[in-house]
Amino acid sequence: MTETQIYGVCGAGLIGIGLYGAILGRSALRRLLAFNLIGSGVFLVFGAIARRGGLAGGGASDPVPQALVITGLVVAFAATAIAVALLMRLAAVEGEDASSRAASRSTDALSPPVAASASNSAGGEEPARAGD
Amino acid sequence: MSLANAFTMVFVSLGALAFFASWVGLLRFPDALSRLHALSKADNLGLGLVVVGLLPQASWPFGVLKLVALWLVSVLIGGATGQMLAGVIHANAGQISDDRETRPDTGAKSAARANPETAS
Amino acid sequence: MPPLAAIAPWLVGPRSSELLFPILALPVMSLLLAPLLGARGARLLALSSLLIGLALALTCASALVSTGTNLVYPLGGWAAPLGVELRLDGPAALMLVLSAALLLLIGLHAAGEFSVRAMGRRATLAFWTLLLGVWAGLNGLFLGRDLFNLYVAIEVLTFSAVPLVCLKGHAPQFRAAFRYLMFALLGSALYLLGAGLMLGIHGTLDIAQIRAILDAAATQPPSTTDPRWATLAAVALMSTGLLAKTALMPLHLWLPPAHGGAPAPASAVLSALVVKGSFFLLFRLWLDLVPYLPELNVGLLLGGLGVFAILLGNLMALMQARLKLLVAYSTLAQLGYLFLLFPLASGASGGLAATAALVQVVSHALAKASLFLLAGRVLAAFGHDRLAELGGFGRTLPMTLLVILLAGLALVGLPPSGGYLVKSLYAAAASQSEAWWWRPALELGGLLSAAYLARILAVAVGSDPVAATASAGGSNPSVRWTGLLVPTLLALGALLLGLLPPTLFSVMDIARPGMGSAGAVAEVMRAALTPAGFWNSAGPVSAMVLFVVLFHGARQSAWGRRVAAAARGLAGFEGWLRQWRTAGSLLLLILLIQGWTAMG
Amino acid sequence: MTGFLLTAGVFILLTVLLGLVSILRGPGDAVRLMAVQLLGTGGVAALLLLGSAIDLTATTDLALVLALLSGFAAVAFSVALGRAPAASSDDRHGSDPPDDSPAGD
Amino acid sequence: MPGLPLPDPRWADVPLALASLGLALWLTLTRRDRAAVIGFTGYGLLVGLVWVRLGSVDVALTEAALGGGLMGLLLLIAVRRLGDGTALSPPPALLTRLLVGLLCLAVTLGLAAVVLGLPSPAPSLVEAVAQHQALTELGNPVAAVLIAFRAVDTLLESVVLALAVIVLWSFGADRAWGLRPRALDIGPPSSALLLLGRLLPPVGLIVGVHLFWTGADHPGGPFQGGAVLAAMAALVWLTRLGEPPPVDDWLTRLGIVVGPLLFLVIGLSGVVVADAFLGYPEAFTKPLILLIETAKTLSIAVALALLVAGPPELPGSMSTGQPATTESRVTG
Repeated sequence: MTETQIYGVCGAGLIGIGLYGAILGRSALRRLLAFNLIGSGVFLVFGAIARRGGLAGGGASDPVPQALVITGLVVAFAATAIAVALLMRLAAVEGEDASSRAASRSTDALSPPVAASASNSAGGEEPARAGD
Repeated sequence: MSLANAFTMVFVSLGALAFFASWVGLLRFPDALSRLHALSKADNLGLGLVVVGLLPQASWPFGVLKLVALWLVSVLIGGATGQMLAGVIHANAGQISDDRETRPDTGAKSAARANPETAS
Repeated sequence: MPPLAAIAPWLVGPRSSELLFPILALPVMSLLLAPLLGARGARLLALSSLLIGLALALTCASALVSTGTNLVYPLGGWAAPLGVELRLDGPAALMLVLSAALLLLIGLHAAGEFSVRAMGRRATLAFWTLLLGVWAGLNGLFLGRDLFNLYVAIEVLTFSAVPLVCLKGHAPQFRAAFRYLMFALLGSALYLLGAGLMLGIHGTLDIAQIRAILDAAATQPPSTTDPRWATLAAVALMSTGLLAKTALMPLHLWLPPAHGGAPAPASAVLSALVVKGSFFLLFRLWLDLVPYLPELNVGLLLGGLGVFAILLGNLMALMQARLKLLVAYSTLAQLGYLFLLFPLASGASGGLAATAALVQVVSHALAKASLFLLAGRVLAAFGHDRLAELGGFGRTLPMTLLVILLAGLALVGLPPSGGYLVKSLYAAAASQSEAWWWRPALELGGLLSAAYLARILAVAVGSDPVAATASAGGSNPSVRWTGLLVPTLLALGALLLGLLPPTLFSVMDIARPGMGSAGAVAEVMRAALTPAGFWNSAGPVSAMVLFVVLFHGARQSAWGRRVAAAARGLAGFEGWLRQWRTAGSLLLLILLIQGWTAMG
Repeated sequence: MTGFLLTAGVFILLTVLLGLVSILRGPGDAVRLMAVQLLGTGGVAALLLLGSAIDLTATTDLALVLALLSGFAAVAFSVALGRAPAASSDDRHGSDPPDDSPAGD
Repeated sequence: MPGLPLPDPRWADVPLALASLGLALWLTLTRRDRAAVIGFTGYGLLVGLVWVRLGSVDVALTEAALGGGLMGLLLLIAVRRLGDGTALSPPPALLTRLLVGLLCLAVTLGLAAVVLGLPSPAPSLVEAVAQHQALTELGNPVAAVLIAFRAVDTLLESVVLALAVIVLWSFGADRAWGLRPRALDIGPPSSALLLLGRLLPPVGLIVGVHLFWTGADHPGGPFQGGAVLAAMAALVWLTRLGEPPPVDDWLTRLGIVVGPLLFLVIGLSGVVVADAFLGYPEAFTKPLILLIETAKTLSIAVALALLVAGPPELPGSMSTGQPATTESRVTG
């Protein structure tokens, strides 16, 4: 078994593990980790392909797949950063919403706009609720 | 030449030994603090020995400078992080935690906040 | 005259392919400039560059018509496989024009809502920047022929589409956006893996080159080095990833909360254009990249899922409690029509099916954008869009109701609407390839959409006391009559699509052998304009509308309760489908089935 | 000589890979983090040996980057946890102020 | 003295592959988030080594800088704010685990079959790159691919990075717009951290610039250099020796977009001077490429650092998990 086969199969295994974690991960953060596992598995497959091409072409590694991986790594990092920020904002907003809901409940009759905004904020809540 | 090689061999072997020792320490020592000390000593020592051993092989001047800079950086980071970890460990001394610990009471609440899929 | 002569080489001549790169460069440039101009400048920048972009797209289309073949532009002068090429054919030109026009119209409609005064600097800057991002991503998708370049384009699209969902910054939208992002990332990963394998198998990422290699291999006697199986595995990966991004049921868990919760203009963009981007890529994969589609059962799989989406999506739309969610579910159903293309795409019916799918893209984009904008109008007028509390809103907003009905009729498929063209073109394709079993789904889908349209009508003219804040409608800035212009335009466009001169439809045939859109459209329109033909499509629909309006009154009867119980059961099933774990497992299942059909 | 350097590199690599067992065993995250650090330093050493064995200057650069950034996790760890109480205190009154009615509606 | 024989490279490959798989499996199955994140940082280091074995130091550098450094920081900050292990959804039923596990296993086996069945001789673009590389006057083939042959991907990718920052900012509260990001602002630093914050950034600055500069002919380049610089900026912000700029600071925004913007402008000028969009004229290829890469390094550094720093926030408005439980779980 050559190193390309070893790491190619390793990449396939990582993708499988990552998929498992992405589907059954028990917290949002863990699913995020799992996505990064899938990503690195995919990139390892790229790496194996690059290595094969490199050896076939008399180099160490085919530069084109390498370039693609570098591009993909940066995109994946950006995606992770966005997801993390989304999670943290969600946690913060849910805290704030709870308090503001309490406030608006007390003064519901007096301030229709608040009530309206609250009911607006329910947008997309029903389907999410119906989900489980 | 062969003197330089002998020098390299000796020091690199010692470095490898130091890494082995640090692994044993990480595995064997009873509590976090002593492990920390074992580690922060041994791996810096190991890396240092390897670097010293490789100096005769390195190209003058940049290779050597890189090696030295690298060792300094790793010593700096190792020392500082070791100190910080020690601080953390001290701050939490007495509070034993292991992986089976959970907080069902707080669990429900923050599950609702940090876990969109299931909270919804 | 001299000016025309000066630009002639670009319009008709040898240089016309140089029109392609500005279409990519313009949105990217304005996307990068928007943050520098700040919230106030971004709006003007976006609208003006969209206007220029529309002109550019039209110029491209006309140049394409006059050249009559693919326009190809190797970027940086590097030809594939080393470099990346832009390529324009008929469908791509159609999509370019459609997306530029729609984004411009939606932008004009949203210009008042997304201003610093109304929304604050954060949401304003974000909205206009993201609008440009969506545009850049879409143009990249339509022009790209390099699998990895398409990946980057689709990531630009995703990164711009997800935050559009949570512009308002409420918890449910953040939750929907996170779910959307997660599932989209899953799809991207699968797609990227497929593209990488393709590079490892064929040493190129260019779709046309891969197709050439496969055609060459097909002529060879079957050998051990036959790339077919591995190629199909890679395509299965890419296709599955794109299905997740297109939200084809049952992979739709993210769409209803996202499209239902986003601000109305954002929902319009997401529903009309964004999901079409990944569908267009599926179109390229299965029709342009692999020559094997005829021999595979994958067409049956995709078509079956499409039928599933048509039926379940329409039924769920029928029982939604909120207007925007109703529209979102109807989007899921309409996406189903797109996938009837794949079982019919091979053989003699291929041209007809392709025409039908592309017409569906256009007609649904127009109608759905209009519907979402109108739903936003209702939301703005009453502060909520819960149908139960909107009884009689037709009396407060009669024009809005009228336009909703117009757009709805386009979806239902009354002649001469786009929906009618789609249904009858698919029907023709089905009868050509003796696959009659697709037709009931088409008819039933039309009737069900008529049913939820009728439900809206029944609510709107219902006698229930309208929501207390009805009079607030007049005062609210976003409910002024100007807010009706764009939706009306879009709705009429969708409703009268069939009346366009058939030659216009022939644009989408350019560089696509086997497509004869002009003739096909002319034929189905002839059929429609006979009294019998009109009655065939209008009769059942009107019957359905009548039935529902009457039934709406008898909700409380034992009958009604029985129906309601059945509805609850269905809703439970659909909710189970939308659980993360279910959807993820189904994604893997679909991937495996596609891979398996590839082997046999 | 090359053979010796490579062998030493592989030996160190194996050692630190065995150290990963501690990541799995724990107990406690401090120990896990030490194992990560050991992996970092060992990886650096292995890279140096590999680099000078097949005189490839690039691996030395890589070793430098690894050394520079492998300490980062430890920094983040100790920063993120060492001062949790202080942080938590201003968190509490931080999350209090109610949301002003959203500009979105 | 006679040296030892060359060791079989598989001595390194098989353990590396097994270790990555085992670590991945562990951090997927382990109970608590923070432990998993720590495992993930170790995983990042491992993958960096794997890339060296695959003969691609360019990727190894990127992986080490992004996966090893910035990603760990990002995720640990997230753990601290979201609370550790307290946000668990109920564990899936055994049957569910079994079914999903089988599906994943099937996918893995299929992939492995495809990977092992890849055609040989493998298709290779090495010659094609080497053949045209001279025109770009770059010694590093990867750099040539990134900046010349597939310039459009690189351009769009840096656009994605800039877009990501705007997206991140758009998550912030309306009240906080125009303020500074605060994700990295976590209390006064300890003396040791302060020492790091003072001594490390200068070194990192040199390393980052060196990586960018050497990238033309040797492994390295804007991404690698930019990532190292971003990590150093994050360290400075962590130690409160500096703070991230407010989001309506015009210079910051310029810094985010200047890379892709300059790239695009030069690409457009290529239409005139090189008769191709994203093409370079023979005379000025090297200087133009250098100009672009300098701007890109700057933009990548700024964007990555800001991505770690999070959306703008009101002072002291961090939301966090249960700090008490978080702290009590620190050590053993």
